[in-house]
Formats: sequence, C-alpha cells, structure tokens
Amino acid sequence: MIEITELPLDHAAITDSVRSNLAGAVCSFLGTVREMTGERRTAMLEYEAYPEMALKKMAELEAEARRRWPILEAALVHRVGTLSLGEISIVIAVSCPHRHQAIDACRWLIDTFKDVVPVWKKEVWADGTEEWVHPGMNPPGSGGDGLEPPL
Amino acid sequence: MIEITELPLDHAAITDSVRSNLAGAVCSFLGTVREMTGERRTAMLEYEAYPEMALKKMAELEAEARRRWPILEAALVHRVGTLSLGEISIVIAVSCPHRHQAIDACRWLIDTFKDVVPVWKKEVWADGTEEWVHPGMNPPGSGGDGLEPPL
Amino acid sequence: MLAIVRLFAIARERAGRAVIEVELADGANVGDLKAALACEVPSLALLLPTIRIAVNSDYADDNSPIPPGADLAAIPPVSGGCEPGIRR
Amino acid sequence: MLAIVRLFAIARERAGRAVIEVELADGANVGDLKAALACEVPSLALLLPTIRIAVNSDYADDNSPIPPGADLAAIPPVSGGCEPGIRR
Repeated sequence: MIEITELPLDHAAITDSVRSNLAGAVCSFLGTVREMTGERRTAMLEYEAYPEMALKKMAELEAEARRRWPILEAALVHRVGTLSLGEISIVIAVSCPHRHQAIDACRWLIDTFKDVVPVWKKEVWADGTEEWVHPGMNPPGSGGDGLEPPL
Repeated sequence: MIEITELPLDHAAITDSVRSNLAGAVCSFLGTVREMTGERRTAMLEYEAYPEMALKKMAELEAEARRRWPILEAALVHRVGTLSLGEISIVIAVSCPHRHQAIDACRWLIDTFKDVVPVWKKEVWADGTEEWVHPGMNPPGSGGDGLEPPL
Repeated sequence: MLAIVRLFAIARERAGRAVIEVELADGANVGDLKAALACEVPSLALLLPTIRIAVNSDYADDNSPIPPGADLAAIPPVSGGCEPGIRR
Repeated sequence: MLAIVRLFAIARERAGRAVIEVELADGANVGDLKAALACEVPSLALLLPTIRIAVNSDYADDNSPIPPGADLAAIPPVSGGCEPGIRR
C-alpha cells in the first residue's frame, strides 16, 4: 500500500494490511505531531506533497527495501493538509519472517523516506508564526544540507 | 501497560495507549505466528509463562529502557495459550520525541524480552509432532546457549 | 521551448505562485533552467542553491537535459515525516 | 527446610508435574537445590545444566542462598516472542 491522503490515517488498518501467515514479525512506525520542539510549542502542522513524484519515490523505496530484506508486505502512507497535535502524519508498516528484518527495514524506510520523498512540513507555532521545515535552509548551524538524496 | 493475557491482542489499542502529544514517533512491534520455519509447517503455537516473574521482568525492562531512551509511554503485552497462524503473540509499543529513539528502544525491548522474560513457546507442527523451542536445548549446532540473561 | 515548473512549499510561497513558465533554448539543461528561474523570479534566487529540480519525477543534476514536455518541479529540501532538526 | 519448586515448559513436561517439593538443609543454596532436583526427578537430570533457578522471580546462580519460604522456579531457556533459530 502506497498512498498520499488528506484523510486521517488508520494505523490499525495499515498495520493489519501487512500481516501475513508467512510473517513472524511486523514493525510499524507512526510519525505523530509533537507539541514541543525544545522550548517552542507547536499549534499545528501543515504538510504539502508533490503527489505524483512522492508516490513514485515511495514505490521506489518499497522496491529497494524488498531487495534488501525478505519483506512479505509493506505499507507507506503519508497524510497531507493540516494536522493537529498528536495526529499521525505517516505510517510505515513492514512484515518479514524474523524480527530484525522487519525492524531494520522499517527504520531504513522511514529514514530514506525523509531524505527523498517530496513532502514538506510547515510548523505553525503557538505564538502564531509559521516556518517551513527545510533542512539546509534553516538557520546556520542547524545541520547538514539535505541536498543529496541517496536515491 | 505491562500484561500477560490469554485473550487475543488488540494491537491498535496497545499502540494507541502509548501515543502522546509529546511524542513525534511511535514504534510498534508485533510478533505473529509464522506458518513456515524452513521447510516445516506450523499448525499452531502454545505459549506458557511464569506470570509473576514475567510481569516483574517486563517491568524491569521498561524501567531500563526508560533509563536509556526518553520514552514517553511504553507497552509490553504477551499472550499465552494456543495461538493460530497469523495471530499476535506479543506487542511492544514505544513513543519518544524522535524516531530513532522509538525504533531503537522498541528493538532493544523485543530483543531483551526474548532473552530474559520467562515465556516459552511450543511448536505444534502440521505433521502432528510437538516441540518446545528452548534455545540451547535444541539440536547441537543450532546456536548459543541462552543461559546468560543480561538482566 | 516552454518549460512549465511546479513550485512547492517555501519555493511556492516565496514566488507567490504554484507554477512558473519560462522560455528556454532548445537543448537547455537543468542548470539553464535554474538560471532562467533566478532571472524570472528574483525572490527565488537565494533559495535556488538548495533547491533540486525534478525532471519527470526524478531528481536531476545541472547537466541533465530537459526533454520537451517534461514534468518539471522545484524541490526544496524535503522533510516528510515527523521530526525536525535531528540527524541532518 | 522444604523447597517448593515450580516447573515450566519442557521441565514441567519431562517431570510430569508442575510443582516439586524437595527437602533441603537449612542454609542450602541454589546449587544444592539443583542437585536435590536431579536426585528427586531423574528425568530432569539431563535438562538441569540448561535450566536456571529463579528465587523470588529473579535469576539466581548456584551460590545464591535460598531464603526460607522463597518462591522457586525452574526456568528453561526462554523463547517468548516469535522467531525460532535466529540470533542465538
């Protein structure tokens, strides 16, 4: 399952979609809207995607993960639009025969997703200001340049 | 949430129980009854626990994980009794501010759970034979001795 | 040839529009497109060093050719998911 | 003193019972208990090298004392969870 949607994510259904009698392990990752970033309080997040390219890159990620691990089923779903505190922005679920395979594949998928899939996040802070979260465009010293997606 | 139960595990409820507005990441691991082990076909699994000690060790695992990672909420639930193919034997769910924290904590919890928590599994093979899965008691060459739980 | 470029996120907001059309010489490459964008939309000039151009939904470097009719997009550094400021 | 030992999994099945009572000298330790179990239940003797004794729900080594009235259990190598034959 590869999907970009404006609807709330049903993590239970997404996790169930990867279960299999051939799997001994399922690993699910949920990204959720966190209220505090250091001392700053978030009011909500806005996610924007380039949907055609995002879906293509997500399918490439799944294919590459399947080359690296014996994945039985995988699901990558990202929500776009305005999300409230605690809501789920992304669900990645993977099933494999054994546990380390499922956990490693899930970790690689979320890490690589965040490097290459064109989805952007805007912080709407509780003080009313807004800020796109663009690694490499943020204040100097905040870290790497985000310019070299590995895929 | 620390629990040993004979009832089917509701992975969605367990995952929801760890969600928090302070968390940016939730990682859930499900152990499920796998049909094939090499060429052998499983009919069902039977799980047995020493419940008092298992609950104590599970609480110790959670406490140790909280020392190692900034865990907001954690849940460890294991089912006992007879499980059919595809059913869930264990759910471990963890929430943290950031994703690697949640994934690393979840991985450590499931690994350490399997080393120290007194829960045993009996394979009931499709050919009618039964076999306790005891690392170190299985045929020579199957690996380590399982004798030194780290906790 | 006419290049139609979609803009996203901070690039869209700075430019004040979601699509830019620029005229390129036939045989132009991605570097040429970025130079044209900087002239056409000065508010993008400072962002361009961090923006990647996608050609037909794949990341392209400055030497990549631009086929006529290609889907083009300006891709600011991505941040899908859930956690700012870590690991980068 | 009387030691009451709970048995689990393969140990329970080999012994044909879930609880064993053995008489120990006062001041006996876990090693003494294992020796007594091997005498009392010969079918356990071959398993005992891989079995750990839990005293009041903690793993104990052979030198650990056995307090009167302690909860005792014979713990075969554990395998909670989901995957045989990996990582061990």
